[in-house]
Amino acid sequence: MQTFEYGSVKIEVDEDGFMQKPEEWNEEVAKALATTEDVKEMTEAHWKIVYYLRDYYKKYGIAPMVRKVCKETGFSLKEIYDLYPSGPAKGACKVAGLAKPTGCV
Amino acid sequence: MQTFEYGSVKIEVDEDGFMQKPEEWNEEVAKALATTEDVKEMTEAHWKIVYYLRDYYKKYGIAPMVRKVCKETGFSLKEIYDLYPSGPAKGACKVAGLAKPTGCV
Amino acid sequence: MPEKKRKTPKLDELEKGAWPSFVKEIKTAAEKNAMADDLLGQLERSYEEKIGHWKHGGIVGVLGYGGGVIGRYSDLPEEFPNVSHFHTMRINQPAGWFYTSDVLRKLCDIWEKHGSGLTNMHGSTGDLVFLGTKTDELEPTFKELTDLGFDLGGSGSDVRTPSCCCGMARCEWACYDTMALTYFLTMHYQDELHRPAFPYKWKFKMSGCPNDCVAAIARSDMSIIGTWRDDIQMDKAAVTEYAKSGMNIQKDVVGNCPAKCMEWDGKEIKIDNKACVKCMHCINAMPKALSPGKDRGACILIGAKAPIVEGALLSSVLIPFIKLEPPYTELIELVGKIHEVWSENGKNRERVGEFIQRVGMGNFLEAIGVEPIPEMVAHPRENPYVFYEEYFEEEDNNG
Amino acid sequence: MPEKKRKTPKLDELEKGAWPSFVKEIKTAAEKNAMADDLLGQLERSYEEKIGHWKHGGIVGVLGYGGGVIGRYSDLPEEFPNVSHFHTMRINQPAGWFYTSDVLRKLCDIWEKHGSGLTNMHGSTGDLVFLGTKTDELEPTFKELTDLGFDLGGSGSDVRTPSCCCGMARCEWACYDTMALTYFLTMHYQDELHRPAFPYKWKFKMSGCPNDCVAAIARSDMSIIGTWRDDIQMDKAAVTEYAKSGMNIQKDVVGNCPAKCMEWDGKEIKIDNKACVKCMHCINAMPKALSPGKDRGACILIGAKAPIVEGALLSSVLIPFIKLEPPYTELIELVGKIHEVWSENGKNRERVGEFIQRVGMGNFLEAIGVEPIPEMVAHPRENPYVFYEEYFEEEDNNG
Amino acid sequence: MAEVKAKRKTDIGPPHYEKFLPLIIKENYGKWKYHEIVKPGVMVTVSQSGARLYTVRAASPRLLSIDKIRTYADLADKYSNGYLRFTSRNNVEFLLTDESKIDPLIADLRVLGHPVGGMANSISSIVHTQGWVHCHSAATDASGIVKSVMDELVGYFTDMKLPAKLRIALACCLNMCGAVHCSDIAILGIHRRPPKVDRTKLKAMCEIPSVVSACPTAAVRPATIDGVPSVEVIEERCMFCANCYTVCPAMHLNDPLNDGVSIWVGGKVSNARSEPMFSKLAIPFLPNNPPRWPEVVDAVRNLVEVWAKNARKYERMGEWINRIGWPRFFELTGIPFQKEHIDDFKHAGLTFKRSTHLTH
Amino acid sequence: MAEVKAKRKTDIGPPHYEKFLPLIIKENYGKWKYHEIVKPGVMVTVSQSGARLYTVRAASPRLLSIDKIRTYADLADKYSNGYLRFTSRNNVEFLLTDESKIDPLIADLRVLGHPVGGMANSISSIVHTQGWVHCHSAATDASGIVKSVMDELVGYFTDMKLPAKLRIALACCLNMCGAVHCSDIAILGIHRRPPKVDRTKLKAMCEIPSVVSACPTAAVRPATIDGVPSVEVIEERCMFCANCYTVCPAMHLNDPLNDGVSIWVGGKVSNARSEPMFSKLAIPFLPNNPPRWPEVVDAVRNLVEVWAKNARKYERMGEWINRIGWPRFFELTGIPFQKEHIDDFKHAGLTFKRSTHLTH
Ligand code: SRM
Ligand code: SRM
Ligand code: SRM
Ligand code: SRM
Ligand code: SF4
Ligand code: SF4
Ligand code: SF4
Ligand code: SF4
Ligand code: SF4
Ligand code: SF4
Ligand code: SF4
Ligand code: SF4
Repeated sequence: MQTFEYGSVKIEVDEDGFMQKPEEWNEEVAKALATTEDVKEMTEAHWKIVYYLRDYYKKYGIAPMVRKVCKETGFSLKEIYDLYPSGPAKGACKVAGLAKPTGCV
Repeated sequence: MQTFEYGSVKIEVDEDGFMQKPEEWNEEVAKALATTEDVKEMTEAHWKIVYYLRDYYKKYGIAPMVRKVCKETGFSLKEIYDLYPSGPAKGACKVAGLAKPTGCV
Repeated sequence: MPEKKRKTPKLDELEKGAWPSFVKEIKTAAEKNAMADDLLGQLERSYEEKIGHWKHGGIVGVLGYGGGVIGRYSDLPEEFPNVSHFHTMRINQPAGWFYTSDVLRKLCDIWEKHGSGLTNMHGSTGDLVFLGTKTDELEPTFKELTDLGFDLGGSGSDVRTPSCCCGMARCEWACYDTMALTYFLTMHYQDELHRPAFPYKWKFKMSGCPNDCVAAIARSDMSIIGTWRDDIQMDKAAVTEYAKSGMNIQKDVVGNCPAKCMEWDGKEIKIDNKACVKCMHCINAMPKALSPGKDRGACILIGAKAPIVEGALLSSVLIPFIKLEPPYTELIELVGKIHEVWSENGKNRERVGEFIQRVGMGNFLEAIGVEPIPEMVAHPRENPYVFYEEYFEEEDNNG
Repeated sequence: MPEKKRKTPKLDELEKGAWPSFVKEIKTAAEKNAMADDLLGQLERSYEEKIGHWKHGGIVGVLGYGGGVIGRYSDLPEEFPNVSHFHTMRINQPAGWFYTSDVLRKLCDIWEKHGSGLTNMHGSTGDLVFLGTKTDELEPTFKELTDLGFDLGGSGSDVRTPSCCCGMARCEWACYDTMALTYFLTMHYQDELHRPAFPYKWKFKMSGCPNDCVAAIARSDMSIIGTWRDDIQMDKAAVTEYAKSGMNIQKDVVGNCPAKCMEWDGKEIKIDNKACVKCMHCINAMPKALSPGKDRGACILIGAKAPIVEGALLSSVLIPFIKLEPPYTELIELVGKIHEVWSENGKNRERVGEFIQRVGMGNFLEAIGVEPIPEMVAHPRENPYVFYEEYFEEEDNNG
Repeated sequence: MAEVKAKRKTDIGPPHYEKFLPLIIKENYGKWKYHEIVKPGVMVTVSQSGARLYTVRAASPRLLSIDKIRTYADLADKYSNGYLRFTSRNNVEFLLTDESKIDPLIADLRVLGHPVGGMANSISSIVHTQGWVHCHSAATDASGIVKSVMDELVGYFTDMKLPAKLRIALACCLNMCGAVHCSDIAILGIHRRPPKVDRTKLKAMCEIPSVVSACPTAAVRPATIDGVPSVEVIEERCMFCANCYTVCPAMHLNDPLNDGVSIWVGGKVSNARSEPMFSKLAIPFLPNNPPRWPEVVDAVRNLVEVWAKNARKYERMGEWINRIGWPRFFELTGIPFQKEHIDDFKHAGLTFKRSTHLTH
Repeated sequence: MAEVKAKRKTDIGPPHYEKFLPLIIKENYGKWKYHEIVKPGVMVTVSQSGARLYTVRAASPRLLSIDKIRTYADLADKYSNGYLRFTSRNNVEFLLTDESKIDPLIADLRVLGHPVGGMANSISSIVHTQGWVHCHSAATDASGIVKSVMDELVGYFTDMKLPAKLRIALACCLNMCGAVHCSDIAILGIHRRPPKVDRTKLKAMCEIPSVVSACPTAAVRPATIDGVPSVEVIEERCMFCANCYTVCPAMHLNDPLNDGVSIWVGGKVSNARSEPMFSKLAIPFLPNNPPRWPEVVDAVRNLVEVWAKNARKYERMGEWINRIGWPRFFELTGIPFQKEHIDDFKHAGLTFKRSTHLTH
């Protein structure tokens, strides 16, 4: 287990930098994590995705499929990669404080 | 729809003599129906089977399999046929006021 | 007796043509029998309306039996009162469907008195079917039948009437005595046949050789099919005869051998009997020259059924080879174990073939105490999903 | 760099023997590379303990891509710190796995600098696998790779790196240009390859003829296998040569034809080409005498996959024959429709082959706009359970 | 009642078959050596002892009046010492010892309208079921179609010129009484409309849990309708198997507008050459068109003719199709291939063409 | 970062293959006429133009150090103008135009310890996967078994005396990376112990609904343990597929006491003669016995030898078994048949022997 510190934020993360205690998530944490994913600023668009992911996860207990994220947020896949250069799974889910997506690699 | 009358009992039955309104069942009805199935007297043994069938039916909404009837009542198949000469399905179920067994013929 | 003839313009069409007409049969019966006449009327109606007019099910029978009669009621009883009841009685046929003129006439007399005068010779399971009578007639008919030495067959969740090919009575290929076994099983399981107590029906069918002339493998829960273990018997002179008569032995006999275990050099047939799969083809093609070996017996297969509801099944090999001679102890013990396991664990309306698939053949074999052998499978599993039942614990270090 | 050599008694055993030793490879790399050395250590540990020492998963990558890197962390990072990170990079191989010494050396140089110095030539999907590096090295390696003209391959729920047999580059039987198509598809689907957005992975594999030298039918969601429509080409003189050289044409060639459509009269081979199923056997056996016809193209099959989780599947025929030439419009449109229907309706982690089984091939075909034809089935249905979608209502009397 | 009961005989089983065997069979039981088909419908079975048993096989409609049975008995008395039998395909067989009586018997049978044949490479009688004559489940009639088809094919019964045996079977509903699922040609009655639930009667007539669990596709769900416990049917899920109806009379499947006939091909039972095979769907639907079902008759005749013309000697329908492939089968028979042909039940995936073995 | 990003090239795909083709291939691309196997591992492909391309195929362990790759490059420079390729089974091939260089190349390869062969009726390299070298799922190692087995079978690689090609593949877990499910002989790592749930970490690491739905047998159920949402495993239902582990790191399957190897036979991929076939279970379990897995090596050698001795020319393993039947296969190989061989998964019923085609 590693500790990630940024500004006032101090959280436990795994090797990939995913939060270990999702209940500690807040917007500050999100901003802090965003710095590790090549996101310079958390714009409205960034938050939209983050909150979509969090809502979905709360409701279903799983992360949505990528196609669903695009459909529901209105962003194309390209736009999502522009917002989160390491992609929806590694980038956006991490910032949103979700469990690390496993499944298919 | 036919009507079956015996003593004070007057109930609706189908062609095979099965009750059409099972909610009207009572011991009098049972005794009346028993006369049609070559049962001369409703002994304790007869009632045991009737009540086992009714309880099972109430609980599961279906009639029990024959093997189960034997096991749970302690009567052998032969004994059941002695008690109800037309057998568990036609004889006992009818007297017990169950829906007509369909299934496999 | 009907006063004047019914009008049955549709059915009349089926009196034409070279094939024997069932309509003629019904009409013949209808001349003397009101049930048959009302059947004609109701059937004509079905032909007009393109729909049957029988109500669902019906549960009638004779005393002390749970099966043997199929209850049937018309849904147009006012119009066709004589078929308002129209139950069939399944009469257990003599093994192999052999009769004398004498006994047939006596059966006819009974049915003339008590029923529609119509029959099926025979039903698909093998019974002699008395087609249509009233509830009140069941007991009297039954009495006369038993007096004549006949009994009812199966229906419902019981042992169904066993049936078999003519076997040794008339066929040179019978590898065991199908009729004797059929008679034996029918008598042995009288109780199970008349008093349904299984999860569902159980059918036995006996064929004397792999030609399977009663379609046992397709429609019986236990299919007993004759076969042999040693070399095919060959009459070389007869082979030569066939060759001379113009038979293309290479193409038509050897070329069709599924085991590719035959050779023909223009003079002699050579068979690698170890590889032969006892398919019967070469024997069928040259009955005078070839015949099954001398070490004869049967293969026991299990689980055939029609498609309802998980899809049709063919029986599959349970015992590749067994000698079948009275008192058939081994067979009866095997069947007993199967009935026990299936009755105890089968679901309602679950045929044994479906049961085996649900619990797994391996578990089923374990339960009935039969060793698994490769003869039972077309091929071993293709998927890697083995249910291992035990594992080593960490403590258990000598694993 | 390790000071003194590790003790790896178990692995040392695998340096013995005539087959080239992967342990030697790791040791060679370990001489100069600490990652390789710790790999050796951890592997020896696995050999002692009979268990792997890698943690589950890991999600790392390069910017802008969702796939191409498999994250991997040791579960013994204290003991083997140099493999605490040990990610593999999947480098998209050149179609057909052709290289020059020059480009190989440049690839080695990159990996010497940034990784373990160990590779797989190649991974089972076809990628050139760079085996093991740290998170920090991913971007720099990627930059150098792209500078050399290489790119990452697929991983995750994306188009996986397409691969193919050498086809026209070196094989006389190639019925279409496998390498050209592979290159085309790889370039066409760059976005889908690098940014996973499907329900699950999608693999393309291209074989030039039914010999299927990349096992396309067994392990690709879309298997494109060359075949032909016209007559097998025959060089009669060469046939005679083969016969003279002692080949048993009757037994070994004709006798193995699955369509039973060949005849050999001792002089000439006759083929009933209408019946030939293009299995390749006769051509394989007599490459100088026989070859595929001139009207060449490919058969497109769909849906192969490994067993997880509903059991393995082989691909099945979707388009029996298609001409495959640039710009491959028809193919691309077809794939587009399939991707759309599958992406829209597939469940998470549902391969297209499983998807088709779940929704029914008939419905799938309707959705992608392809007519059902008998070539798509081994045989029509055996069960009577047809889902008719419409029925007539009583009012609708002209039914 | 008690009186009757005292006298009742039960569980006596059928009479022993030996009572009905002619002497020649008793003497040669299990000792037969070979047989020969003498001519259509006539076979001689020769014993090791040299004894010769002649079998004459005649068509029977299976549905027989007692009058006809008495006629059979008379014929048996006249020609075969009173001995006769029926076959597993419901033909009647007379067991003769006197060769000279064969032709007179055949002549009598001809007059009676019962063709002699059905042996060797012929079409034997159609195994069939009850249909509208007796069954509540029937999606079509049985006897009427059988009669119509056999009127058309009778020439193949009285002759032996086919490549192999051809077995036709008919079942009037998916229960498939009889082995239609393994026939060279199977004629199968089918429903195509989901059950109409008789709500008012359901509760009294049926066990709701049984109805629900009877449905293989979970199309039947418990539902309370107007306060009464009942069931509802999700129509898209229904594949018309009628299993719900079997356990519950209130689930009506029979429907004149939508019921009809499907045709199946290529099954077999014997182990000769190839292993037993299921029949496969050839024609998904033909209308019920009584009294003579011309569409069904045409379809069956076409199948028989195309097979007869193209199959090799000894090739049963299914063996022939396996050699030429299904695409060619559909081409030769002119039957259009449709979505319905493609399996979508449990093992569907295994029926897809998983190779490139194709003719083009 | 921004700077780096500006310069980043992405989505360029692999280099075009033409860059790596020798001139002779460019000139004769698509114009090859026939090929001939000259000797083990050496093939000549002849063009319509008469041009002759020589391929020399050498074994490779697939797991290659950059040093070895550089050595390959050197050899290519020396013998094949710098051109080489790898095959779909991970062998390395040198593409020569000068026939006289074949033998010197072979000599150099021999010194290097890379046998030449793998063509025609031989055993080629074993397709395999990561094992303990890189994968988290591995129930066994890959490279170690491959090395041990090929040390034993190398003679079949350098020779061409087998009845047909024999393809061996190995996968270290049921995910079956590589086409092991369609191999003549497949070596497959298997788990035999249900997952041990890491309760404390599960919630943080996994999506509970995904874990539950991942299990094909519904052995995984949501459960709250000590107040924490988690899952439990019904052990009797588990068939060790590890799909739950794939989606959730907290479901540990790897287990030194119970993991091991199973052996499968008779699969094939090509359409030559017979259609492609899946491999079938031959040996349910052999222990993990590193470093040389003697039990596995013996089992594979036995299979190869029995097949080599009994199969007819052109008969792949599966084709041979289909001819002789599985009972005979088990008899000849001496492998005991057990309960585990009998399928009990979805299509189990279809794998039972549904005929009397048996040898006795
Ligand atoms: C009379 C007969 C058809 C005939 O005309 O020959 C027949 C008639 C019926 N069969 Fe049957 N079956 C008859 C032989 C068969 C056979 C063939 C056989 O036994 O060799 C089969 C296929 C083999 C098998 O058992 O699977 C057969 C498979 C069914 C099924 C489907 C069973 C299954 O497991 O798939 C049902 C439905 C059921 O049991 O609920 C069924 C149900 C019925 C019922 C009782 C209708 C029902 O839904 O309850 C039919 C009564 C018709 C009537 O009113 O007379 N019948 N039934 C056959 C019995 C005559 C006799 O005793 O000789
Ligand atoms: C590296 C490679 C094995 C190798 O050593 O060659 C590989 C390695 C993994 N495969 Fe694979 N697969 C590799 C080719 C395959 C193939 C063969 C192919 O692509 O031709 C298959 C069978 C074909 C197929 O796709 O079905 C294959 C079927 C799987 C599966 C089962 C998928 C299924 O639908 O049944 C999984 C499990 C999953 O996806 O969750 C899987 C999952 C994995 C994972 C990612 C482990 C996991 O559970 O997440 C492995 C990572 C190992 C590691 O640490 O490096 N791998 N995997 C292959 C990719 C190298 C490359 O890019 O060239
Ligand atoms: C009489 C009967 C048995 C009985 O006890 O009733 C019988 C009797 C004979 N069968 Fe049969 N088979 C009889 C039903 C069957 C059946 C069952 C069925 O049709 O439902 C089959 C399985 C059919 C199938 O595979 O679908 C059957 C498959 C055979 C075969 C294998 C044919 C094949 O090539 O597949 C033979 C061998 C032959 O004909 O060469 C055979 C051969 C024979 C022989 C030659 C046996 C003999 O030596 O006596 C008998 C006369 C044959 C003939 O009719 O050409 N019998 N035979 C049945 C007559 C039915 C009828 O009236 O037509
Ligand atoms: C180089 C390679 C393709 C490539 O682009 O990499 C290749 C090349 C050739 N294959 Fe292959 N096959 C190659 C993998 C395969 C595979 C895939 C596999 O093994 O994973 C198959 C399918 C195997 C299977 O069915 O399981 C394959 C099935 C064949 C066959 C059919 C063999 C059979 O009878 O089933 C032939 C025809 C023949 O050998 O007669 C064939 C024939 C050939 C020929 C003769 C084609 C030609 O004219 O050039 C090539 C040389 C054959 C040889 O090695 O004996 N090739 N060939 C692959 C070499 C792999 C290796 O290093 O050993
Ligand atoms: S099954 Fe065999 S023994 Fe019985 S009648 Fe048919 S051919 Fe003769
Ligand atoms: S019985 Fe069948 S398998 Fe045996 S030799 Fe004759 S044709 Fe071949
Ligand atoms: S698949 Fe066909 S075209 Fe491709 S290399 Fe193999 S034999 Fe040649
Ligand atoms: S390619 Fe195959 S099917 Fe066609 S003729 Fe040659 S061997 Fe026969
Ligand atoms: S097939 Fe169906 S309709 Fe016909 S008799 Fe059997 S159950 Fe009745
Ligand atoms: S007919 Fe069959 S599928 Fe339709 S509702 Fe009834 S049981 Fe279900
Ligand atoms: S087969 Fe299993 S253990 Fe081996 S590399 Fe693939 S996923 Fe990993
Ligand atoms: S290993 Fe497979 S069967 Fe066992 S619990 Fe996990 S998912 Fe279920």
